[in-house]
Amino acid sequence: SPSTNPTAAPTPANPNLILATTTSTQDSGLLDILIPLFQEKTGYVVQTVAVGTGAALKMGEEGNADVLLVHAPASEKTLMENGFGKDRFLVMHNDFVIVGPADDPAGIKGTADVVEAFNKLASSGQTFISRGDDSGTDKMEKSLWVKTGVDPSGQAWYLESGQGMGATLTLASEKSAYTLTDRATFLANQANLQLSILFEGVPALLNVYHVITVNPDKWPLVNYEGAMAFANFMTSAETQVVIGQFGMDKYGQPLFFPDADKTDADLGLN
Amino acid sequence: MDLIKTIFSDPEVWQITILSLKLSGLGTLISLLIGLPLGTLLALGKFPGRSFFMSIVNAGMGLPPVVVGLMIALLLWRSGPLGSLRLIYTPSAIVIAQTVISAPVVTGLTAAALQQLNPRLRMQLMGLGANTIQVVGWLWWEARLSLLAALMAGFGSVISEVGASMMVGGNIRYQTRVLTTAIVLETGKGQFDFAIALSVWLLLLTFIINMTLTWIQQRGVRS
Amino acid sequence: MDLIKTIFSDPEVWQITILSLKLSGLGTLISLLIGLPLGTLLALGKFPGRSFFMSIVNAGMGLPPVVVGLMIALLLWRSGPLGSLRLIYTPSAIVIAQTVISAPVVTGLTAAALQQLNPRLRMQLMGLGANTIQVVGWLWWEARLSLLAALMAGFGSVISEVGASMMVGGNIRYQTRVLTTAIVLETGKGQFDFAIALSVWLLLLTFIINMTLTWIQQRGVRS
Amino acid sequence: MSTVLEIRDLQIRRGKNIMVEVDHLVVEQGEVLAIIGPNGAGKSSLLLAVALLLKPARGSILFNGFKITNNSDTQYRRHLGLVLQEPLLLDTSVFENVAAGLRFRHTPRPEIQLRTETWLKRLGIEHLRQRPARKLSGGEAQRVSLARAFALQPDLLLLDEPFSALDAPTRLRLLDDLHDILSETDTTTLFITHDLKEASNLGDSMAVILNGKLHQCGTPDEIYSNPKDDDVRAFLGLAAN
Amino acid sequence: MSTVLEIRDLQIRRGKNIMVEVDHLVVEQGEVLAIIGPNGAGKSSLLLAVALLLKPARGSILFNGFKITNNSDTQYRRHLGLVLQEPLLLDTSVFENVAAGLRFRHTPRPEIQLRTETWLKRLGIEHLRQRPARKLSGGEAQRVSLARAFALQPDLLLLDEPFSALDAPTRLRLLDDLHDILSETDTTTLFITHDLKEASNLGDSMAVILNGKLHQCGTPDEIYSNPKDDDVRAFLGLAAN
Ligand SMILES: Nc1ncnc2c1ncn2[C@@H]1O[C@H](COP(=O)(O)OP(=O)(O)OP(=O)(O)O)[C@@H](O)[C@H]1O
Ligand SMILES: Nc1ncnc2c1ncn2[C@@H]1O[C@H](COP(=O)(O)OP(=O)(O)OP(=O)(O)O)[C@@H](O)[C@H]1O
Ligand SMILES: [Mg+2]
Ligand SMILES: [Mg+2]
Repeated sequence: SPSTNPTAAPTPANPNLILATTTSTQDSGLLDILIPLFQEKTGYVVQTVAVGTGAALKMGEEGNADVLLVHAPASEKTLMENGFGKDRFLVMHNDFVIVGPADDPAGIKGTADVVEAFNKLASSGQTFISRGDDSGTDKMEKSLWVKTGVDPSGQAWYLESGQGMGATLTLASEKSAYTLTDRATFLANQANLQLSILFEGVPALLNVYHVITVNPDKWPLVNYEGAMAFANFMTSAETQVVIGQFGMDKYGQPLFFPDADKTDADLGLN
Repeated sequence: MDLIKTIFSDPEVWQITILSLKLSGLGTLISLLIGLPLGTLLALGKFPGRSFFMSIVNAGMGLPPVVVGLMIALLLWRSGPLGSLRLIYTPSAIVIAQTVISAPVVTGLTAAALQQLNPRLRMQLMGLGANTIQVVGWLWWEARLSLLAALMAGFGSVISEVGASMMVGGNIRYQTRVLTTAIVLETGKGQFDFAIALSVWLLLLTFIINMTLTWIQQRGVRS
Repeated sequence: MDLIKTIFSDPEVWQITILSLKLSGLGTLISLLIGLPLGTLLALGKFPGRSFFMSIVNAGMGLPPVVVGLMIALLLWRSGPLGSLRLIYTPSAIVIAQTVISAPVVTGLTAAALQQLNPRLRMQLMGLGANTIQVVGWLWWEARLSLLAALMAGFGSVISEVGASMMVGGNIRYQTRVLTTAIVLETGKGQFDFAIALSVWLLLLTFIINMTLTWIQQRGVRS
Repeated sequence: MSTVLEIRDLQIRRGKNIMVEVDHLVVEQGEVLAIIGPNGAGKSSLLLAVALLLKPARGSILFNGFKITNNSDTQYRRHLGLVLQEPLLLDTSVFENVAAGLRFRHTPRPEIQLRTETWLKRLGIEHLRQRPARKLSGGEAQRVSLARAFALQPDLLLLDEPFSALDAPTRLRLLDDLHDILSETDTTTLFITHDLKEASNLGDSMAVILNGKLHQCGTPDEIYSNPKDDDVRAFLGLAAN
Repeated sequence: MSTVLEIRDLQIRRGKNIMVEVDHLVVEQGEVLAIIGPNGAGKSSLLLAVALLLKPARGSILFNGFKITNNSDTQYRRHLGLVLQEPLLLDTSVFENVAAGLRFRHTPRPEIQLRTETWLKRLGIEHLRQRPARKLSGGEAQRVSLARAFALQPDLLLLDEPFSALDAPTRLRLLDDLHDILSETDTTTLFITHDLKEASNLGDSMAVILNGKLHQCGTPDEIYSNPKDDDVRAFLGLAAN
């Protein structure tokens, strides 16, 4: 590696870079590893702002961030189509799982298909906690309900927490309820929870992360060089290795799977 | 403009508003019921450790809502000692947390206000045959300007607080979502316009309430 | 126990602690520099709209940190009118937000404290030949108990606040992460033990600072 | 005639120092005792101690033969009418100030009305009835303070320089009035004054306090004709013999 | 002899009512004017207006020939020594209370020390030097208030019932002292008193204020021998003729 020596770090013309990302990425601890590496390598000073997915996208849309790391493919598409994002790179994925009380009163364990699992949840009347915050997770959940044909909103068994994943998991645990979560956050919180993974491992439940650079044509103040440097860093072979190994020591399994060499289509996204 | 219309025609906004006012009102009331007597005791009583206790109360004015939220959640979670009460994620839990936050404010400011009074006034009242309650009643009256300020500060700390309500209330839609937690949610969603509209609405409510209290307060100014 | 050791041996905790104290101290100081004169003016001045302005200030005691955070972010974001100052996600932004939160508290409580004084005292001071500054200085001295309580309430609102620091500071590691935002982060990560340890540490700091102020305050009690 | 107030071996400290010492002092039913002495002698402190508003370091105070303790303080104080040296009025109307003590005793409303009005009139402040007490002249405030005590029809009146701010004609009239009222109602009274003439005119007896010590107690005649020591003589302005 | 203070067509309101009206009043250099009148007549209000602490509704006050306005108020007040009816002491030591006015004027330290000590001694409170002012007896507090005004060596002394709480011997001594000091230093003085004897002894002239109006002004002899109307006569306790 040619430029790991900090004294030799290059100094970019505009070193300040604002990265808007979602709380779940920050809460997993991955960024605590990656950001220092990036700063050391490139000389940029990153201001990582962890907010809700919606807010992160909005920050991109209004030019208040230079680069985004998000996981809401549908909304990302809109952002790109409206010209607010310039480039979009596939970085990594993990997956969503359905968690709930270990005795699984709704009986979703062993169902073959996620839509069936959701149908069972709806018909069982067991409490389900939705994040209801327009986050990537929330959007995934909503899209699944659409596929079931059930409109859960306003139902007595359907609670909207309006909070981040960690808090929502705690809420679900306290209420002995089901919820949809990304695997990383669940693993990080597992010790405090009385919840088990009851449904997992289908392609429909992939949680895909992209890096998006904000379009400097729309917002001239945006640090596009920095954004590209970050995108390149995230998709570089070295970084991809780091991502693939993150979490192995603590959980015995990786929290994210590197995807820079793949395309959206490979992951079943259209 | 459109947004304002949207807000007021949205029944959910009204439900959240009413819940916010109910919970904050209750929290302030309980803080008052605790803080007024306790502050009075600290100001007028003579007992060992008074000054130390006063420090605790004053330090309590800086209780971070998130810390309060976390502590109370630890108590109320199923795994906690009071888990069997099943209070977590209920409006009651919010009221408890808000009381913990604002009671020290009311207590500390009450104590300071009463200590500021001329100590001979208390003698004069006792000399007129007032019993303890009557003495305290009149001293409250004499310190009413500062006590109303204490009330406003207490109410302010409760209506504006979000960390604790979020944590122990859970921000559950239709159940424990209040104005501040709704604002946080909308902000997180990137719905800045809606968040601002809710903020303005919350500020307006606070302003109306504190304007009423200020009006009461300022009628009592000595000139 | 182990956790306490971990905390104190972690240089990052120290960095966060020192930043928190620096920013909160600065925020409180600026609030004092604004609130003390402004509260004095509101209490002693006679001008049209005084009472209305007083309402605004008192309502300001209930400014929700999240709202303040959102408003200031809207100003300081690149898309906002002050975006070119490049203050967003800097410690300065946090100080600005904290000042906006605590200045009304200090102002409102200062005004109430001074209005509570015997108005003839002011006459007596003027009669002794005191100019305005000298009059005000002595009135502050006479109201010192309540003013110190105001200071503590102001500091308390600043050190405990999280919503605004999060929003305008961004909770950026080594740059704008303060104790309260760190607690939120650790809570979000499910690291409750660490979050609690940080909470206790924050409470301890607040307690020590307000105990010192209480000690100063209580030396001045008339008996 | 019975003893209303008896003070035994009283010692009052303020701060570290012994401020007042009274070995023995007896006040009989209906007696008017004038307390005189220089500034800082301890007159007000003695009065406060009698009203149980200062805790004595030592000694006892007997009221109608019973030793008063902190337990019975409010009950005891409801037998008193107290006028302090500065008229500390409550921040309400003049009427409510005068009525305050009666309200504390849960006196029936019409009775409160009657007594308050009577004393407002007697002290020439009935036109100030609705005035906020903070908007009074010095003399008016003192009158309110006096009315407030008299309206209680107390068994024991404690007055601390109650006429110092009154104008000359009022003072003369009130002294006359008071003499009649007190003997009519047989009210035991302790009053502090700096006016030696007032003391000997109104007082059945006089107590001379110098430097925290009760030097002499007796009828005005006794004291003037036979002052106990040079200090008393000097204070009364009598030539040394 | 020059005119120090001249009041023209003065009208003071408190609330809605006209409280004091003085058509014309002149005080010459070195003159000691005693202001007398019943409670609530408006004496204190007049004094406050002269000190520019109450804004008159109408009229003007001239000091050494210059009309005083709100713009020059602090400068003007630094010529004054003011003792209000209640001794409003600052919550600090007795010494600092007496020194306060001098400190406001940035008087040099040694001078402050000297003058303060002088007046503490003259008023017999030098032993209270370090005492917190809130721990004083009524008379002691009044002495501090007096020392505070005298230490300023003012051109114009304004005293509102300054001796009401002093004990008899001190009062007599101080009145004697004061007479000498005032004529020695040629200090123009307005003082309010309820003691008619005091007024005619200390005052070169007297002003009788009744019900908010200046009824008569002149030397004590003039007023006593030739009271202007029945009201003045009645107030002075003279038989109607
Ligand atoms: N703050 C006030 N607001 C309205 N009226 C007042 C105020 N203070 C005093 N007054 C009234 O003004 C009148 C004059 O008061 P002032 O204090 O000048 O009387 P005074 O002659 O000094 O009487 P005293 O001998 O009792 O001191 C009185 O009737 C009094 O009730
Ligand atoms: N709060 C206090 N703490 C300590 N000492 C005090 C306090 N109040 C008064 N003293 C002192 O106690 C002594 C007695 O005071 P007291 O008020 O009884 O005097 P007094 O005889 O009423 O005098 P005066 O005629 O001036 O009213 C004085 O020397 C005074 O300085
Ligand atoms: Mg006294
Ligand atoms: Mg007066």
